[in-house]
Amino acid sequence: MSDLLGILFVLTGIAFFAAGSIGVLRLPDLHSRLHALTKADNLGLGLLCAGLAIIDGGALNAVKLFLVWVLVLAASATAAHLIAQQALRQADK
Amino acid sequence: MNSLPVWPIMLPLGAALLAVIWPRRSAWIGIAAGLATLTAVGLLMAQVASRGTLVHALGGWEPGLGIALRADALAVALLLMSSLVALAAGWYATGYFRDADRQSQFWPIWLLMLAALHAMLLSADLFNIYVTLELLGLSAVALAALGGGRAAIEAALRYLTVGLLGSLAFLAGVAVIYARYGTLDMLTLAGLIEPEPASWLALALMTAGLLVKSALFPLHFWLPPAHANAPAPVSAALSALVVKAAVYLMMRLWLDLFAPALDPASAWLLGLLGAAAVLWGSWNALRAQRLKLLAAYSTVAQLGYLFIFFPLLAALPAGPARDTAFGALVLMALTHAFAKSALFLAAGMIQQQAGHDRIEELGGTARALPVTTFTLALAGVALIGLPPSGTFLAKWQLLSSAFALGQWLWVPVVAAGSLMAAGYMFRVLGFAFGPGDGAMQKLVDGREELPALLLAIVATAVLGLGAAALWAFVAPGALLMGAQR
Amino acid sequence: MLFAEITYALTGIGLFALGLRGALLRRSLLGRIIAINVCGAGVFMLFVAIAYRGPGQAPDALPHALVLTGIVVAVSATALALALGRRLRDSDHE
Amino acid sequence: MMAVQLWQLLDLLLAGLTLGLGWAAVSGPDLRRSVVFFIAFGLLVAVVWARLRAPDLALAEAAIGAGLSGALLLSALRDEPDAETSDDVRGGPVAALVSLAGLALAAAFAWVMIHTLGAADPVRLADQITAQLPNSGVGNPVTAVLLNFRAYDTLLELAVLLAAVLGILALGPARTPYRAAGPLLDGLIRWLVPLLILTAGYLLWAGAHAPGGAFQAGAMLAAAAVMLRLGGHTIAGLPRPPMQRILLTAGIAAFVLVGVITTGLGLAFLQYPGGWSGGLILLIEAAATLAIATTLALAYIGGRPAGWVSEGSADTTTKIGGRD
Repeated sequence: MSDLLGILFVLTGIAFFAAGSIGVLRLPDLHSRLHALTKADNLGLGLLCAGLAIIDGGALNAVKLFLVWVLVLAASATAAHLIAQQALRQADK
Repeated sequence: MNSLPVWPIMLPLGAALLAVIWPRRSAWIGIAAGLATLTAVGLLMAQVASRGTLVHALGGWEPGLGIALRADALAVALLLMSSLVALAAGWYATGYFRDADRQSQFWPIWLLMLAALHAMLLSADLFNIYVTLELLGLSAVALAALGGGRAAIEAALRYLTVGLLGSLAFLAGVAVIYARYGTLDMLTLAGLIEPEPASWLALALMTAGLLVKSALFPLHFWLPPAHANAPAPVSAALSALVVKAAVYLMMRLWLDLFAPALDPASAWLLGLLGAAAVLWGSWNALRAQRLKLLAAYSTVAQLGYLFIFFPLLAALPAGPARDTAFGALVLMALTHAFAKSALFLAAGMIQQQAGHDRIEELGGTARALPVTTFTLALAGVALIGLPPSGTFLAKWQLLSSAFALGQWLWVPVVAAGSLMAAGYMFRVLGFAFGPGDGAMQKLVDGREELPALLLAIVATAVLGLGAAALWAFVAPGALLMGAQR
Repeated sequence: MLFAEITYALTGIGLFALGLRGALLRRSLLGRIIAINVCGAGVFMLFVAIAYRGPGQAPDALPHALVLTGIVVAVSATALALALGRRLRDSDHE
Repeated sequence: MMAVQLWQLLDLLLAGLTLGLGWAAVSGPDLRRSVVFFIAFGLLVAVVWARLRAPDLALAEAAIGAGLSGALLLSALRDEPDAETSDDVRGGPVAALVSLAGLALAAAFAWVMIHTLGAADPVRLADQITAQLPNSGVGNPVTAVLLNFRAYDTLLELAVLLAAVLGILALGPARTPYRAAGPLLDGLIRWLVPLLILTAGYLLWAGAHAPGGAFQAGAMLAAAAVMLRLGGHTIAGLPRPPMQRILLTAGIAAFVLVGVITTGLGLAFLQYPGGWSGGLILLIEAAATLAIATTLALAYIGGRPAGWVSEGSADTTTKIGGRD
């Protein structure tokens, strides 16, 4: 039962990743691409980690997976911010 | 367990660390390490002469699981060559680099290069040889770049990228060997290798890598700029030692490890490329405008002779004739190492005193730098192959083997190469003895000319007159690992 | 013969040839360095594929150790090459 | 049966993606694209290592192959004014010839490997390693090979790192530092650096029995240095130059000292005396971690940091010797 739930989470996560990737390819400008990328990927990764934690069942690994998600969240938020800032700077020139 | 084979590697390696930590003492550390390494090599040589090949299983593990060092007569002869040349070139470097910073940058990398050379000569493990190839390659590139000028950096960069591709080809060959035979230990492999596609592919890949590293025509294109633009002591080591290390590995692979799996005729390919190298290198040396470029092209040519030995040795059956030819190959390699390092050091001396090394403006050199000019002449004797140099004996042996086997093709090549060598050396000497002031400064310290002179004397006289002893030492190892089957 | 072993061995060979071709055909230093790294990754993949012994078996650790060594050598060479390239560029601007 | 076929499908997908990204990274001519594709390629290769049950390599590849190489390439890209050079890739008959030769090589290579892997005994040295693992002092077979069975390879590998960084330091002073980070990046760095150091310590310790070890740990520390450098810290958190010199040599020094002592005891070079293996390996790994981290950090800085040359002589890059 919990396996099934986990797989469901993972599949939903993958769907978010796919949506994000399509967004990066199809959206017209940098800011909306960033938006698609960070939103979809963060949510997708969160679901993926949650799903894996459910399948694994162990508490320690769940903590590790949570940590992975938090770190990626922090890094991608900062990266998106830096890219957007740089783009604005270049637009000003 | 006899730990002697470890020291020729660990002494320069340990000294490199000290030279990093104490940059202001690096020259002293380097010279002391050179002397200590030479002593260790001498002791090792005595042991090998009296007790035969020494094997040291590192970590105490059985070779295969672990790595073995193996010191046989051939390896030890080349160790002696490299520690002597490195000591002389290092001694010369103490006067050559006037700037204390350059001095402290030079020594640690120089010592790492020496450790890499010795590790390669002693290694009996194919993957370990790959690591030593990379260590040798990166340290040689770092040294070649010390010249600092645009030409030197550009040449070093090409040297690096080409060398990396060569190492990767070698490594791919190692992967094939491991996939097929399940071991990397060369002594074990010597009993396993069969004539089959996997062996040929592995040999082809490793050969391709090593031909790049040993600059055999037409893969020599990176050598002349790299060797001609490096600082003189570095050029000496690159031309005398580093390319020779790759030739040494070719000998190990073609004449030893893979010999049972090969048709002797396949070595003709190497011989033909060698012959082309002799002609092409000599021709370009004749046309060179700069002394160091001449020396570099002469290296391309002289390496060619070594490869002409391959089809001869592959065709000769085991026995005294093959042993003699093998001894001649070693003698040729050793003589070239001493002669070419002497030539580069002398060229560096001229370049420092005159501010240039353009051959046509060398007039007056003989008056201002008589010892250096004499060194040039002695090195010339060895490079042309006049008696009593070792090259004379080696070429004599090469020709007589070619006659005996009916491989006539090599005879005109050797003759043409020797004539052209005479041409380019006499051209240099002609200008050096000619009139002109050459804008020479008076030499402050005459001792700076000594290292080059000593190297040239070894090339011309010592190796020629002592050839019999060398032959007796090396010949029993002519079959190398194969003999132990 | 395992499916995964042969699949990744062939992939490694493909990467080796791709990298070699790129290193010979690209003119820019950066492009050549990337190609050499891809070429190296191909050789490494050949080693790791050879080491694989199927889902139930522990893989052969020896090639893994060799590849770890190779990865470190590759990054050292990359760093040196890039530093040389930068020095070359600086000397052009001098 | 279904499951096996699914795995095979995934293998084909992964292999195809790797080849595709490799192609994208080498084909050019846009250098920026090449670098980005190369980093993605490195991460995918790490996935392949994980798939082939080589977690040690997956860690090392992600940290070094993709991470640090990527950081080096990206900072080299900063110096390229014209990253989109259209004549970067040679064309014409030469290109066709090279491509053809590459194809022929790959085909011959593939043919031989298919036959070899079909016929060869797949055991090779694996069983010997398993048999001797209890005597190696560690439980992770990769660490046993790297630090015990073939420790000499690792010693020379550290020498390769040292040679490369000495070559870089001889080329000139350090690259110009980055400007100080804004509040957001600075905040991230403040969080990440301690975490990276902690992870490095864990990987070093865990390497004895689980995936990890000196190289992965050293790469983590170097990653912390790269973060600091990106945040505007000029010398990337390194100590003063005399200490840098000692740290650079620490790994090799530990190896050589242990080796010299074991030969002094009448054992082979680097033959750890019984019972001491585990401790000596940890000692050597700790020294190697610091050395690797310092080396990679200095390589990233790209030249001599301020004060590298001792007082009394100006740090110049005069061309001595190469007067030509």
